[in-house]
Amino acid sequence: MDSIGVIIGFYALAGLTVGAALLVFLVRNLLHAVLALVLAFLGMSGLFITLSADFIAMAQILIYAGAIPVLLVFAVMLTPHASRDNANSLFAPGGLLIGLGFAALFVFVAMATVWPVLDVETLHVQSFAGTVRTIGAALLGDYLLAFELASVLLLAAFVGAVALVREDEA
Amino acid sequence: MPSSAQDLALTLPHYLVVSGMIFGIGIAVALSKRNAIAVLMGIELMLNAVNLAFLAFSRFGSSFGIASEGNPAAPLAGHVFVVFILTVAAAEAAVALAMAVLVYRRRETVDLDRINLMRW
Amino acid sequence: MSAALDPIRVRVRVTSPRLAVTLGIVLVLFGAASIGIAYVVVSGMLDGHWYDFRDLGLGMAHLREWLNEVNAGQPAALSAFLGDQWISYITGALLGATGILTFFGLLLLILVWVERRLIGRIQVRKGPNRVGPFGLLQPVADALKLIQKEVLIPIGADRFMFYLPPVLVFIPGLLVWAVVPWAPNMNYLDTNVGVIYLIAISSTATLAIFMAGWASNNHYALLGAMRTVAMMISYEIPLSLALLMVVLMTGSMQLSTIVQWQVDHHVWLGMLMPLALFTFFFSSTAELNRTPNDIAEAESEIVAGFHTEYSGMKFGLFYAVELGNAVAVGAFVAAFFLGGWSLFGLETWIPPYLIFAAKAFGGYFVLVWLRGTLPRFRLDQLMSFAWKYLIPISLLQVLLVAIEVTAMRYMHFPDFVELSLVGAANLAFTIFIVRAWATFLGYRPEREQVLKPTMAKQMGGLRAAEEMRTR
Amino acid sequence: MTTANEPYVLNIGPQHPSTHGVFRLRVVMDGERIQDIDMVIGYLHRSMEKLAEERTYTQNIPFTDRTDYLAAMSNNLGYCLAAERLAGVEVPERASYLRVIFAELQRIASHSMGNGTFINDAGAWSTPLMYMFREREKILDLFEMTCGARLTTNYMRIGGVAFDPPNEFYPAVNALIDELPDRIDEYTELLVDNEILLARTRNVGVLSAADAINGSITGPMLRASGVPWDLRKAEPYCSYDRFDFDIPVGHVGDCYDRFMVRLEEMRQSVRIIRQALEDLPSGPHKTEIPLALRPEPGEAYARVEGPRGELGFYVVSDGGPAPYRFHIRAPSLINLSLLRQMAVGASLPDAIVTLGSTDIVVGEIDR
Repeated sequence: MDSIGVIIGFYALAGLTVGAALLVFLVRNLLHAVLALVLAFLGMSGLFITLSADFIAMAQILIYAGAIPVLLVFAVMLTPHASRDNANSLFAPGGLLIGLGFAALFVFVAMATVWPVLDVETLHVQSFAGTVRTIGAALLGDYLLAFELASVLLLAAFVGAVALVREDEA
Repeated sequence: MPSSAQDLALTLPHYLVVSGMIFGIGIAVALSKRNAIAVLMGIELMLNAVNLAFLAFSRFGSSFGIASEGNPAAPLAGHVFVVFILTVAAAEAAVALAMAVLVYRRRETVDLDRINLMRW
Repeated sequence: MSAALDPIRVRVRVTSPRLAVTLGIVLVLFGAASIGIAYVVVSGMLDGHWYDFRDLGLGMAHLREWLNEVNAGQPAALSAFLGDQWISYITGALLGATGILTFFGLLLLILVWVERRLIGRIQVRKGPNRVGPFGLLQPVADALKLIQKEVLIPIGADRFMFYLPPVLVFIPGLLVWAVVPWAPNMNYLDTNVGVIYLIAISSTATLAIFMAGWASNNHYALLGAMRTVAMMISYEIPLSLALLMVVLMTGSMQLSTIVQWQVDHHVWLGMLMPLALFTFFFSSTAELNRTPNDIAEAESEIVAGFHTEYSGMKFGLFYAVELGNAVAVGAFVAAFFLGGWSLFGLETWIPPYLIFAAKAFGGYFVLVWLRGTLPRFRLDQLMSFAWKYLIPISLLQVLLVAIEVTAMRYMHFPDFVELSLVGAANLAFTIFIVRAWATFLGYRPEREQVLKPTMAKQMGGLRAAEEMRTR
Repeated sequence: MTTANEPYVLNIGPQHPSTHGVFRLRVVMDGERIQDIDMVIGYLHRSMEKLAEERTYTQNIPFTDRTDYLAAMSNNLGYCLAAERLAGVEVPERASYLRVIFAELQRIASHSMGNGTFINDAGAWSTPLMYMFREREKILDLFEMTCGARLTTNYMRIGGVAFDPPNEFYPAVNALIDELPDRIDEYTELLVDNEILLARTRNVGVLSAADAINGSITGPMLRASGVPWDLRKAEPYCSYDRFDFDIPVGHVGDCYDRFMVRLEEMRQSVRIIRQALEDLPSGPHKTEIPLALRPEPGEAYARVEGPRGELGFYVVSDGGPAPYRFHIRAPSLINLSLLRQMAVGASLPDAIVTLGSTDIVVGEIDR
């Protein structure tokens, strides 16, 4: 059972997230769009907290509000003034339609399907108090291979990014 | 008019609807923006929507099983997936932005309509 | 030329008898009050009561109990919607938030004065001493002045983005105080992801600073913002690694547990892991833009860095956040590495939050001291220090700590022996790795003799210069 | 990272914390690297050299205070030497010694200021500056008790000095020169072995001996580049040939050497002052000269080793009461001229430190 605070929080955060995501689409200035994106990410991490995913929420803030926007802004800074707008391409109407279609589809599926959910009592009993320890154990237990692969992927991305933007030694 | 907080309680569809809407917006951004960086932002939004769906399933879904003595992480499988998505997203952002910078340096534009040569 | 002209030797002499009498009375009263308080504490009259000032959390607990009773008496229709404990939730949250806000506000007011006085003392001058007694009202005067000033907006600045950063910077500066463990029962937000919360929240300030620099439409501001971002991103890694060592050792990301671990083991983590302490502190100076890492607002190079164009209270907010964050760093150093609110058993007599505050301000004092003493690094030196030295060395140290923790799980020596071994191993490792790494990367201070000027007796020109050089 | 953009021009000054006055640098940057530097001077131009042509020889002395306002005594001395050479005025022995004492005190004060602001430019938040101000303050007190002014002293006269120092001057100056070596040791301890300072200043802004000579660099900058050249020894004026002192000479010619040479010169100045005070002869402190001095037509050039380098005064007389032509060879201006060579290719902080190490005074550059 949720307390009223969580319910209010959910609706506020959902509104904030969706609104900010819409702003990403609508705003004309690319840097403003980045800001709206950060706002959407922060709202999203709030939604994660309402799902008792405290660790993921913090990781979300760390990566999506701390690291990626800075990368984005840097990339924006390195491009000239002229291309710093958030203009739509020729595919805009089509893209919008496809986006709307997907959203409608997902919403319909979400509403219409009978999901195999836990009953209320189990939800209440199932404690999500300390996810960190469990996630850590799972990462180094059942998901060890994926974990190692992810670390290799990160290393590859790191090296790749450095190699890509390196100046050619003349 | 609901009679108690019970009737207002959040359920899986609540989260899935939000997730679906954000995914749709992400697709729209990714498909219709001209700037490569904006496209990347759309992709990040989509990834986030997926994260939300994963976590919601992890919280409400019964398919994962419930936490037991032998397998305390069972309902947290969604969390683990999100951790990997976050990792991939970070890696992807780094490489994609490096590529955007590289493209700009070679072609003096990050306008995707004009990057159509398939070669530098 | 006399002593009166010499600014150093001027001392305030208490000559007025009235002042002496007043001082005497104050001293006597202070002594009497201290003896009274000590008696009340020792006699155990306070134990367990809500007015036990050694544990403000106890008062909160009593308050919460009482509020729960109030809750129980409310109409059923209301509690069906709002839950059983909404009154105590809301009251607790509001009280805590008010406490933090008040503390932060007062802290900033005092810090402006403290910092200027301390720097003044370090710089053999007096510091502000005109406004109010001992210049204590100087921050108020400063604030009034700042509020009155015109807020300038540069031509071509992005107005929206220009207005936002001072506020955005303030939010993380305030939020980090939520997880500070003041005393055993005094944590506003005792989340079990406290450490990662801290890292996550402090990383969001980067974007705000970047916005400030970019929106100002000023070359200095942009340079400062670029420097800040480069530095903050680089130094977040060693900072996180240092905290990772703490988490590995204590097995928890909850700040209260980390402090409790140090209390239980009668040790400060800073003693066990000096390298982590150094890394955390040094990285924090970089994150804070304080000397010796204040390159982001290096006033001799780029005027004021990212907040060059901010005037009035907007500048005031940046300045205040900087000061507040400096104390926050002191507080986190105290919590992670200096035993938090514990002082080897003395915390039963002295209120723990006072011990904690003393440690936090001790850390802050070190920051001020550094600021008054050291020159500034260059950007490339700082970056290479982070990437070539701090990060690899910290990684190795993390590995060592992990091995130690695993070993401790399988050994069953007494705590004291185990921790002494760990501390000795870490210290030895630190000394060894720092020397080895420095040698490996080509830094040999003992070989690079610093040449003092030679004394020439004879005049000469270029030929003489060449002769002297070859000699 | 190069992007094909317009050059990133940073306009340092005329109002900037580390330009030491109103002086402007137009810096073309590539990231943190400096690609080009354009020095813009003239913001403090007061046309002293032209003004001096309208005033008598004695009236010109206060002008010289205001060129290099951190070393008024040295400027007074240089000008008076030139005017004396032009008019053929003899200077009493005591006046010569007093001039040496005050010029060296001024050198200590000026080097304190120069080194303090230099460390300030390197980022130490005013602390060394304040420490060095402490000693400078005492020297300025000595000036005040002797001639009533602290900064613009107007103390030297054509034919001697304006006043004999009062009796309380001697114990004060003796106490000061006893104290100063300890103070200089203190700075050495505080700063010289500081790793950060070493990292910031060593091999930064290097000027080779040949470049320094070709660029007419003089003073501590020249000596820091390794050339043992000091006018006090090379062409002794006043009574410098009677004192025993050494010339500190640097090894590399970087900012650190300049700093160290200045610090050592302060020690040597203390030595000179001590010797001069010991042998201070009695007698008149001034030769009386006519109020409106009218030298024979001709020209004279006198140069002294000022705190910043060779400070030359060129005076031409046409027989009238005012100089026909008056020119100052300002060491700040000439030392500054190689800043571009030293700073291009370096990073911005290095350029600022290099500028600080040249120890310029804008009042002297612009005159």
